[in-house]
Amino acid sequence: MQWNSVGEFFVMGGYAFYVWGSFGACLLLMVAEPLLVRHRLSEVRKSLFRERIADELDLQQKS
Amino acid sequence: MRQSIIQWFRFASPQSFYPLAGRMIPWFWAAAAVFGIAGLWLSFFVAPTDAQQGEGYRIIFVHVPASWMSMFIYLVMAFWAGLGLALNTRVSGMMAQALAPTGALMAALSLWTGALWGKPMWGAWWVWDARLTSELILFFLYLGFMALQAAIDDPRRADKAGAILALVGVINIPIIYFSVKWWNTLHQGSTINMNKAPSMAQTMLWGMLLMALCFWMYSIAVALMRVRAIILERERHTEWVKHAVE
Amino acid sequence: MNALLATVRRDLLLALRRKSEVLTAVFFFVIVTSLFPLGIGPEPVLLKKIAPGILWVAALLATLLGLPRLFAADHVDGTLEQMALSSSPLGLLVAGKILAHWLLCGLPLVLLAPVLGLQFDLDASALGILTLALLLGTPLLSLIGAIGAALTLGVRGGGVLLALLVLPLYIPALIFGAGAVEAHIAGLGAGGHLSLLAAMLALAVFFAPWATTAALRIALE
Amino acid sequence: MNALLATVRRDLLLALRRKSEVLTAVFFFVIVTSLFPLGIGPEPVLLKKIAPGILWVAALLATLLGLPRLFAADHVDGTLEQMALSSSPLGLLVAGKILAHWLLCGLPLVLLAPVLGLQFDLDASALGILTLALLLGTPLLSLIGAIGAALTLGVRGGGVLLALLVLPLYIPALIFGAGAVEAHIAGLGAGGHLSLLAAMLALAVFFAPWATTAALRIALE
Amino acid sequence: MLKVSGLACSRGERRLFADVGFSLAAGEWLHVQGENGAGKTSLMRLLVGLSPADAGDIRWRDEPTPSVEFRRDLIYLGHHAAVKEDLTPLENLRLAAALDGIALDERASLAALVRLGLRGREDLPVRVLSAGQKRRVLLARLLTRPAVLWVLDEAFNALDIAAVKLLGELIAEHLSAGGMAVLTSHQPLPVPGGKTLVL
Amino acid sequence: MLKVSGLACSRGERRLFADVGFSLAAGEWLHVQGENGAGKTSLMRLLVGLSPADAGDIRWRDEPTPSVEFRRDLIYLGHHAAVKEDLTPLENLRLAAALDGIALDERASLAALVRLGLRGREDLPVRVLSAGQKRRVLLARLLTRPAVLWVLDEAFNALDIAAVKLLGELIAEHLSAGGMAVLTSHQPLPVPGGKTLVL
Ligand code: HEM
Ligand SMILES: Nc1ncnc2c1ncn2[C@@H]1O[C@H](COP(=O)(O)OP(=O)(O)OP(=O)(O)O)[C@@H](O)[C@H]1O
Ligand SMILES: Nc1ncnc2c1ncn2[C@@H]1O[C@H](COP(=O)(O)OP(=O)(O)OP(=O)(O)O)[C@@H](O)[C@H]1O
Ligand SMILES: [Mg+2]
Ligand SMILES: [Mg+2]
Repeated sequence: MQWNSVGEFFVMGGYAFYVWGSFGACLLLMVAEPLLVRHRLSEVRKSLFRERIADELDLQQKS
Repeated sequence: MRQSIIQWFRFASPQSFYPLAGRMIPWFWAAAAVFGIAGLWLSFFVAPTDAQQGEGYRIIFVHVPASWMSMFIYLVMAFWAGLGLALNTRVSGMMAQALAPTGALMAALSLWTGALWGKPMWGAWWVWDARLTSELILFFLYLGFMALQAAIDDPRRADKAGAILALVGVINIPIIYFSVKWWNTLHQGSTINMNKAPSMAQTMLWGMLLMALCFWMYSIAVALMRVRAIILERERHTEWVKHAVE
Repeated sequence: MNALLATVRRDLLLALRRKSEVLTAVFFFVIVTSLFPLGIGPEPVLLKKIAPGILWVAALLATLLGLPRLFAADHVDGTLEQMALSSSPLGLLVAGKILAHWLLCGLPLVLLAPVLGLQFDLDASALGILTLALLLGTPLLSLIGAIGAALTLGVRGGGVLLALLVLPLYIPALIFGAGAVEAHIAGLGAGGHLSLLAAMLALAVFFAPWATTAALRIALE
Repeated sequence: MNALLATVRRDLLLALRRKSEVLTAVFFFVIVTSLFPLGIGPEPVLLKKIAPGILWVAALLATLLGLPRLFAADHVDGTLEQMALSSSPLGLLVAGKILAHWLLCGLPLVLLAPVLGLQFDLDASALGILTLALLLGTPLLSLIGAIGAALTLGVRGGGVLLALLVLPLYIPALIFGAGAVEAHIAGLGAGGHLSLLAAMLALAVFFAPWATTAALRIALE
Repeated sequence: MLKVSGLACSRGERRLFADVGFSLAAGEWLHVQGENGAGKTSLMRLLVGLSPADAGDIRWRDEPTPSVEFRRDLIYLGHHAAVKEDLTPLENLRLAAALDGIALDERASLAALVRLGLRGREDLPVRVLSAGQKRRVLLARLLTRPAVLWVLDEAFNALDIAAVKLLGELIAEHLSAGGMAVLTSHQPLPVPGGKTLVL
Repeated sequence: MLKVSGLACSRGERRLFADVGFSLAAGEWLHVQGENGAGKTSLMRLLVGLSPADAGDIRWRDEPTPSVEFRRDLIYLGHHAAVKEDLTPLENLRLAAALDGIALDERASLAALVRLGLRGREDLPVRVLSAGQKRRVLLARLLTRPAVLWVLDEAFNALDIAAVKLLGELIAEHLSAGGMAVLTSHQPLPVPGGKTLVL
């Protein structure tokens, strides 16, 4: 272990901006992407669900 | 033999693939998390400070995996696209479409982390080096693929057109890589040379490998999630989809 | 005024519908600026020197590329006829279309230019001048381009003819625009160049929509 | 083979009928190459250095400008359907169209390049290499471009999307093409670059018409 | 209210027609007839002011045309589809209304589309519609935009039997509400009465 | 000679038709009917091989289509004009023939144009012709290119009464010479006999 304190860890030997900029961007995008995909998935599911209800209502009306 | 392979792909219908993907996703997420935690531990707490680059070199632990994945995903995408074109299987096109954004993301990360690395090491955000340039072009190829698919609204046509583009691109990637390499090294040596990775400590290598595995698992998981969404969107009027969703 | 906004909204909607369209003008700009280093070679000093010229020429070409479609689609499918017959004055509708063109093809370039400037290693103040010059210059390009687009409308295969007509008119914008950045880098101050650009823009805002409308009426006859 | 020639003849006739079209690709080339000295400033040494790159980028953009029209007109008015139903194989007709495109948009650039090179103070042997490189490179540009044009065919507003698809694929041609001249000027000999260009051309002659035909069939579905 | 006199038109060196005159009052309509190439379309374009006449006089409510007032009272539907293929029928209608400076609510535009038999196609891009459906989208403007004078060039083209009947009814309604119409068609028109002009 | 069975087609999520079958022998013709959007145009495009069918089988002289032979025997004229607006009718005809690999002399092409009533318009660019005249230029191909199977989608559109009669005669001649035809139209067709297919 080469860090003597938490502060030193965050300073990254003077390269904080570059190192945290890289890791931060990776973390941000790699968290955002699955969330966006999940949102897309749930949107489809919701609209499918709406459709099914509409179908059922149609059937009820007919009968 | 050939016949049976074709049969196998026919079986890989969206209907059977959808639940299968659903069952696999958690496992890939778990693997990504395990590899990621281990990799991060190695890269921040075990790997020693580099003699030349100080702590700045730690960017390598995300930069290299992102670069590798960006190139690898393109190959996989082109493979699926070609398969779809040749055998007319529906899932293949969807897989290709699902992979593209993740590939583009990896290319973008590679460019971003590379730029953040270049500034302290070379003193410039960007130089016109062979590797950098071909990665940039790869990024453009991804964007072109996605833009083309988005611009065609009949999914079957979009798949086929995208497949042709992906295949043309895959022929071109080696050509691009070598042309840029040549271009760069042939005449007056460029002012800055990408110094080969410093003699890598064993721990660094392990850290990089673990992170690469993490990125790999992540890519598979996200692509599978996206392909599920695409399946539902495209097959929304079939009976099985209506029953698949509660 | 309402009609102008309606036109802008309509054109933006149409562009969004063709999803890729909004982003691709921008990507064209990015790709063209990246082509030059590839053609010229990777020397940083050389690249820095020619950066303002290249960025301006690329902006100009990116604008140009969107121009043929400015009126063509509306002309072919008869919408332009309907606009000419609309109870709102044609001039307003045309102004709306030009504004929409700038929002789609000009503004993104302005926003992107600083990032691309980094590729060529320009410093912060030079990037500022570059952005300002483009902010004044790109509406000018859209306004002048609209006249050319309207003039070449009836003409088949007008895309290239359009370039021929419009490019010479773009030259002053190019010279003052790129000149502003170069003057700044050379330590001469960019004020003069920028105010000339602004003056040309003011002139064009007045006359270009009018000339465009006249040209369109001729094309419809 | 007859069908190929008939297609070439037909496309040339159509281009001639739109008179302006033949000359304007050339004028575009001329104007773009002349814009750079205006944007960059008149230093002869600098200009000479960037000349091959600029000429190549200009040639590339001039080719690109003509691409959207390669199949679009035939698609809109239904001629492409008729071609697909013709008893001659579609691949031949497509090859004919690509050839015609090169004759109209590529060949004139090759012929003109030496003259424009003079503007930049290139010497005779460099001009020779430039012309040779363009002679090998422009058909390559037409062939690759045709794939892009076919892929973006069904797609509205495809002009810019086309640029996005095609420009990255053009980069090897650009690098070797401009590189040949630069290597020659640097005294390194252009042979390697030129033979690579020729190899790529051979590859493209085989595969591009085939890919284009496949893309067209998809667009027609 | 519409008064045309002495109208002449030539194309190239060919004189298409000369000294054409007619007038329309509220509730009247004119059937312009003539074989292919007789000049029907050319006449209509003169009438609405899209191209200039060689000679003649067109007056709307005793004022010379083209005037803003005339444009406000006019709908012209030509050979062209004049619908955006990338947009849905609903969006097409709304945007056309916006250009005319008319506020058009969802309900009214939907009602117009349904009346024209486009139920279920409101949200498809026009590009994928059939030839007849495209024409119907165009015709829906007749319902969403109030106008006194309808100038319809071969509006019955590509329509099926039901749609032809429907359009006939629409025109009849329009006329009985005091409107006017100028129509061309090679088929007999399902609208009673009407003046005839043979070119 | 033309044998179609089990043809199915869907667009988007809409099934347009399924299990369509018919057969045509020499001298027979088929009238495809259906309201706007029923799928007539889609059927024709499947038939000639421009788009793939969901299911079904199309055979020409007992061979599966599309084949080069089938294409050689086929003329398909669709909604599109498929004429170059910048060229004259004469040039259009000649170039179309060249693409088909047919030698066409001046005399034959002029004769075809004259028969279709385009006398005096041979040397104008198609752009300036009237809507009906443009269609006639397209139809002239029926005379200059020998083919067994005519597939004509709404070929009677935009034509005046004389031209409708003429086209009817042309088709009748073609049939009596052993040809076949598949036609769509919303109007009654001036061709005697014929099978009917309602979508
Ligand atoms: C925007 C800038 C950059 C881009 C686009 C980029 C791109 C790439 C790519 C595509 C790879 C994978 C290549 C391969 O495995 O063959 C890679 C690997 C690598 N990059 Fe970068 N890079 C950039 C900047 C940098 C910088 C500034 C450094 C260090 C000073 C660097 C160091 C490395 C190292 C050490 C590897 C691993 C090499 C190997 O394992 O073969 N990169 N980069
Ligand atoms: N430059 C020209 N030289 C000679 N004749 C021309 C020229 N331009 C147009 N014409 C003729 O003018 C006429 C234009 O007719 P128009 O389009 O008004 O006919 P139409 O009555 O609407 O016919 P359709 O029933 O076919 O729609 C055509 O006969 C055309 O041939
Ligand atoms: N993506 C889609 N989703 C739903 N429906 C579609 C889609 N694409 C096309 N359609 C429908 O398919 C049909 C295509 O019809 P087609 O053009 O074959 O009709 P047609 O019988 O030729 O009609 P017309 O008489 O108007 O020419 C139309 O009803 C259209 O609305
Ligand atoms: Mg007409
Ligand atoms: Mg139809």
